[in-house]
Amino acid sequence: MKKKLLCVLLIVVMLATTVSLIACNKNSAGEANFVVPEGGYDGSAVTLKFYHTMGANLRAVLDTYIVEFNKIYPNITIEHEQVGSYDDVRTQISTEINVGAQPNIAYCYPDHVALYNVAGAVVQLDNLINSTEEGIGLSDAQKADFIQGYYNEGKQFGDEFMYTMPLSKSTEVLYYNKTFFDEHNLQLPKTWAEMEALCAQIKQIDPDCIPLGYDSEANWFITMCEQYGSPYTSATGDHFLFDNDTNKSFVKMFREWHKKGYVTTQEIYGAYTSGLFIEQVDTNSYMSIGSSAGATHQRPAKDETTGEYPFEVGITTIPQVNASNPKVISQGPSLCIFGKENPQEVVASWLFVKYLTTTVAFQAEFSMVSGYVPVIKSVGEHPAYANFINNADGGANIAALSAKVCLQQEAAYYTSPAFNGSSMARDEVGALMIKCLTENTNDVDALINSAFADAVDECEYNS
Amino acid sequence: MAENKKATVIMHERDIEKTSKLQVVNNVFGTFFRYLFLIIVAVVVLFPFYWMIISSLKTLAEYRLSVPTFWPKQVVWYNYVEAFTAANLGTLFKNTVIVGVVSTILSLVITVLTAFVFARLEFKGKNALFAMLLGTMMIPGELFTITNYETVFRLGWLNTYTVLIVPFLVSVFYVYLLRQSFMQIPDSLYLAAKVDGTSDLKYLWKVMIPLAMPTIISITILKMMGAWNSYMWPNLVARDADMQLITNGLRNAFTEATSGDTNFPVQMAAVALVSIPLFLVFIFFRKYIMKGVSRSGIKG
Amino acid sequence: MVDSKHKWKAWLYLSPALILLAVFTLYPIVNTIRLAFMEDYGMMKALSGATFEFGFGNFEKVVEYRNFTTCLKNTVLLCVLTVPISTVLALLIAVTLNSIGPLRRFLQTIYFLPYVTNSIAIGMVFAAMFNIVGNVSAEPPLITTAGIINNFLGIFGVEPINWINVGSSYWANITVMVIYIVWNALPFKILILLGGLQSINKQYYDAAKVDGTSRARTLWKITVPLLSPMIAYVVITSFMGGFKEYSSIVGIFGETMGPPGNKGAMNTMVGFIYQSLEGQHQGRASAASLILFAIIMAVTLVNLQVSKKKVHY
Amino acid sequence: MKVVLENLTKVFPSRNKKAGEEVVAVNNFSFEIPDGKLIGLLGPSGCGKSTTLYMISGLQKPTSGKIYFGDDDITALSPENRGVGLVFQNYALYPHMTVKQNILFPLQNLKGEDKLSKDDMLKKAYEAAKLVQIDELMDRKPSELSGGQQQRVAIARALVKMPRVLLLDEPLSNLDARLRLQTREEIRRIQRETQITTIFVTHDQEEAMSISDMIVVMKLGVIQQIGAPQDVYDSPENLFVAKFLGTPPINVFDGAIRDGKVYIGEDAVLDAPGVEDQEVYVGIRPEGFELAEDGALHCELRSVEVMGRDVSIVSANAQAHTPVIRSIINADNKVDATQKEVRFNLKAHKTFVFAKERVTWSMANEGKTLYTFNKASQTLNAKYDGKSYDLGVLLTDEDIAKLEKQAKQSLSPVAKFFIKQGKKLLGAAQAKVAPAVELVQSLIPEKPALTGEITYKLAMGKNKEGQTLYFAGGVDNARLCVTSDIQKAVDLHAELVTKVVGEGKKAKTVVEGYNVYYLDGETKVYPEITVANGENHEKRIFL
Repeated sequence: MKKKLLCVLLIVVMLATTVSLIACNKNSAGEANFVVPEGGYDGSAVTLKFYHTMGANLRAVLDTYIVEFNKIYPNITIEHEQVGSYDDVRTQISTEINVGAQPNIAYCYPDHVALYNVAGAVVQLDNLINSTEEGIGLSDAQKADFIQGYYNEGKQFGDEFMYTMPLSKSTEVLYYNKTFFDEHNLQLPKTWAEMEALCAQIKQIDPDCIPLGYDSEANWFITMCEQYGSPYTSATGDHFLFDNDTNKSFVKMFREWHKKGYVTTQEIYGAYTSGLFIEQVDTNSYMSIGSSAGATHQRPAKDETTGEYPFEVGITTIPQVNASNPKVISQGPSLCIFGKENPQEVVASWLFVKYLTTTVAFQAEFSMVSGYVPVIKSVGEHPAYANFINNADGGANIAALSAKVCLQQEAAYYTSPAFNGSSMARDEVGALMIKCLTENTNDVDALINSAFADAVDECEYNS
Repeated sequence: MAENKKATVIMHERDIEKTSKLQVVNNVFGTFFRYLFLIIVAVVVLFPFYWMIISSLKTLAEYRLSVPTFWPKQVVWYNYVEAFTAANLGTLFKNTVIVGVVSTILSLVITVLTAFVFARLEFKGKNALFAMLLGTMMIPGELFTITNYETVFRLGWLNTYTVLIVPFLVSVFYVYLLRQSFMQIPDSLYLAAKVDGTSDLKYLWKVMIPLAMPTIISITILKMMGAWNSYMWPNLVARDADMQLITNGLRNAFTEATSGDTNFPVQMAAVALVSIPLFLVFIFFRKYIMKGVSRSGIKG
Repeated sequence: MVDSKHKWKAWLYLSPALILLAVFTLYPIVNTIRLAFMEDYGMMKALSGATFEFGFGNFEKVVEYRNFTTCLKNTVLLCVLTVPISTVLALLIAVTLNSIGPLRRFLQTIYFLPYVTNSIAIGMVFAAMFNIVGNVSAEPPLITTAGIINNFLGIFGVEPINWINVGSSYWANITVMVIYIVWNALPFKILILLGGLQSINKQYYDAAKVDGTSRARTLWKITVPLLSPMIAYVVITSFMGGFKEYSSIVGIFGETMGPPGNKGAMNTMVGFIYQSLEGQHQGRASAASLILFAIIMAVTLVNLQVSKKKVHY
Repeated sequence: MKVVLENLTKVFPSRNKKAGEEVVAVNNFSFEIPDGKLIGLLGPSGCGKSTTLYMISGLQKPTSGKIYFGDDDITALSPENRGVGLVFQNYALYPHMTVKQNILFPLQNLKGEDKLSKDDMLKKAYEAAKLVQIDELMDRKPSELSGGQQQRVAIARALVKMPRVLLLDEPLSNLDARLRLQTREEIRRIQRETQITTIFVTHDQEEAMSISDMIVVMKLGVIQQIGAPQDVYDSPENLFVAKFLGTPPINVFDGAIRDGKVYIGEDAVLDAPGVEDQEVYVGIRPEGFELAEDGALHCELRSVEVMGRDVSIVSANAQAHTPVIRSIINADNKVDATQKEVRFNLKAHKTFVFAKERVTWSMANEGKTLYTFNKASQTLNAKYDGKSYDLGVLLTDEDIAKLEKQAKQSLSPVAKFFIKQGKKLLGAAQAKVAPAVELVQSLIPEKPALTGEITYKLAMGKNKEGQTLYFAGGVDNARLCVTSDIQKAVDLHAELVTKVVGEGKKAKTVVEGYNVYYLDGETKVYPEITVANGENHEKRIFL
């Protein structure tokens, strides 16, 4: 009898475990509309978790400045961790949000924040920025010091609230083979029209070349939308607006370029376009549009015997539709803060974010190591950074040169709207671009029309 | 056949010399083509491994060239140094060994008990239950991850050894393997033990386990290898630096300082480092693994 | 089978396994079923307090997907192609390996290498081997390098084939996937089949030899039937695995699940499930995985039925 | 088809690679099997009988020697070209095929000019099935058959293509006693009907004797005796054969020949006129005893077992090798079971005398004996250049110590080391006999197949002339050195140890040429050293 009871008991325990697990499926994320507690940070001991993607050399910089930060706030412990790539950060956090185990601070891209915000997990920063509590808010001078395009990225979520702070940024720049350009007396293209003429010219000099390589198809499409002023996406209402005639026409134009052999992209080429640019083989490109942060990849390897670079790299801004109203994409990580039950954790997180984004020395050093550009203007006056920029050249100091070019176009930065599904739109227009440029057809318009329609369909289904 | 006549031989006489020669030719060709086939397969199999090794010896710049090189222009070892120094090897090894050993032992105990029940004991619904267990192998496991994450979080297990050990202790596959092995032990042994008044557990310990040893050893090795190689789950639930396992610690996407892209040469170096012990284990225990697989006989 | 009077004991011994399975396998399954019937369920949405209606909406959504048939077709096609090819190849390799003397252990160890080689590395090398670098879609096309496979085929006068690049054909893509999946599946199958071969009594082969059985006939009439339980096991489990094909496609084509410009052309059911999870459509993903489960279940039942007839025990 | 085996030898490499030993399974085997006869290969397990069978089938290749079918040398042919049928011990029936498919299988393999039509195949298959009386079971699977039926199917499968030679490996061992009797008659009948030369292997002497036209008794790869079963039983050539045949087994006594009479203990049991005096073994078949009040052989009566026609008397004798001796006499003889003593006369044709003094081993080169070891006298004798040297002498611990002292003063460090090792060996063995003898004994293991490791020994001894001799060598028989020059012995030992043991190489590498170091330190290479071994020297002495 006892044994039977035991048996029954076991089954009951098992069932109970299962049922209880199903039952308690409720959980609350942090409050979005954060209210700064009275008195701001009370000095209590808190431990903050910070997810990022920094490599070892950047982590070293970060560690140095955490020490500095702790001199001001000794009770705030920062535990930071490299969580693989940007995608890994997003996957990890979106899983953790489900149970409220998300970190305090994280590297983010706008679409990540849009995703986290579906659960309302990201803290609105407006109350913190505007707080009058001691040491909390940003002063007007501090606000003004931010490069406006970068700062405004934090407000691209369709509700005019501020969700992220920029940490370090990059954009796309045009790398060109300066040696070749000088040799053939070629002019740098300011507009896409000039670019077309230039490509034709280069093709005549070197018929086996592909004059221009564009690293990212998606960036290309989005930037063109921005330059033409035609709709791409919207954070509110109907999200996917890119199926329009302007966009179709530039896609059609680039298709012709591609068919003529003027241009290729990373996916179309089947390898890094930077590789095509720097390699000294039968096929070459003489221009390459890519991230300003990847400048070292756009520099050819030194000749083993002479120890010199085979050619000099020049860097300039990307071509524009309208040279007087330039638009270049803004990329690079921002920081967001997650809601927590203890408001002191949120305030402390903010203090750390504020420290990283507004400290000149940190911004300068971080930028020099990473190849990204700082987000505050005053870094330019930092002696080390000024020195760094002054020594820019197309060889050993190419990172500085690229930074210098970025800094020159502060006003041109744009960001596209972020919402849950914005990364999907990005993927789709990238694929669309490749398809429309390459697919063989007799009826180009029909191809383009259906590709656009399919892309919108796919976006809408998946969002 | 009363007349005792000699039966007629069906096979015709062979021309002995010709046949012998033909035999030799056949043998030589047969051997040649067999080796040729096996060596071609071996080359195909080895190629990605080779690729992994040479990639780990390339500079990042060379790796990114559009025309891939089949031998590094410049052999560099710093990728290994970086993979090595980026991780806290001592802790990683300690954690991996603890998790590997404990989970293997517990898993063995559970697997043995479960397989024993399914192989020897009789109760209502046994077959249905076993079929159900096998059925779980059919479900795409990807969906379990989030639910299981929730579960272990609620149990407060995040960043503990428990979370690395407990959730995957039961492997239906191993239960299945071992059950097959147990089933091949004759029933008469069990009956004899029962007559002698031997308890089930004693019988299990004294008779079945020794007889099924090859399978148990191969399960042990496979489980250990699994612990060494597991990535997805530990990566999700044990992120604390002092809780990470070797694969996570070494593989955790080595990113380039600038673009944030994965630095593949370093990652390849890390992957190679992680693979070496596994490979050694296979070389040393190949005999047991083979034995276990063949003995278990995987029959319906 | 031996009857045990102490049935409670059976349950006692089973309890650790059952409790763990209940919590970490059964419960997730139950949860999956629950979510599959909550229309348009998304986990993030649920966190923000949204409620969901009960119904078949998720299933409808799955079936309505414009690429649903593509996913289904790819899944089935890859499975139907790779399982027989890899099994036959593994069998041939195992039999050949079993028939040689010197180098046997060495080769066997080599064949196991893919088992410990990381899948990232393998996918990357396959992509690199088939990759054409160049502007293949420009007029005239411009090829920087046609990749090792095309270069090898070039020796025999074959024009470079566009395997996985922009504008590559569906069947070229399928071919690459089949080669990759088969390659990936070989080590385990060779291991299992070799194990099986070694447990076959050598006397059967001696008997066949005395009777002058040719190699092919020995393989087909003796080895295959005697190995049939192993083969059935391998086939059934690889069908189960084959329907869950996903990571191998990511390995070759990346998250776009297709060649550049043809996103999703190689997408599979599990690919669709991942895509839905990424888009925070956990309900839809659950529905899709139930559909997939039903398919696998049906195929497995058919497999079992066939093997009952064909397999000699 | 006549089958001739000529100097057939099969050597297996040792399983233990490190030991590198080789196992001689069949040693220099020659005999002729007449056409159409049923031959039994008989011997204890491990005697090489199955190996012989497999060599005839072609599944195993002989190391040396030739096999003829008729006048054709078929040694190089592979099995399928020999036209043999083989029945395996476990039958090896294909479990997935029906009986019919199993029997058809060999026919379906025939190619070219041998190829049969489908109808012919079926006809042949049914003929074969009928022959073994299983034509009713054609559609069953082997698992649905009894052991005896499976055996018949296996025979049918082997017979179906009418082989030139039929081979059966332990055909009855998997059957129960009743079936065994029945099946062996069946085999006899089938062989008679088909007239196919049939060779079968068994370890059961009764089985072999009951149905064979001729039996071949084997031991350790060497033929002991060949002949018709009754002849072999009635006239065994050595003690092994005598002991191996017959149930109940032969009774063996220690005995002696003195003054033309055979003695067991003090009992003169038989006349042996003209035979040299010597220690002998006396073997008496159970039926060789005659109860007699005044019988010559005195035994202590233990019990009397009545078995109907016969009476079995169990008694004991101090000289017997077994605790009891068993004699079977006609039941007409009344035995008083209460008596303490029983006396027998012996039947001369049932009593065999075997030489006792035996050479346990000898080592010869080109027919000339080099060394002989006599187990009975525990002496080792070396012969060269027509001279004989007795080598085995007791060596005391004192002697060894003295030798060592001498050695230490004059030897190189290497030699000292090995002397020390040699002492250790001696100490461990607690040798009473001279180490030389012990050494040589260890060189020739009785069952070379079973010793897993090679031991290389270095030892010292003294011959009768008082000359000190040194021994070095290994059990692989590759090298043996008996020399008065200690440096030679030490060098060889060192060479063996470092080359073979030290570097883990196979012993094979040092087998090139058989170096024998002579007593005077001179080295000669003998290409062919044969080692004769074992009890087959316990030859019968014909009275």
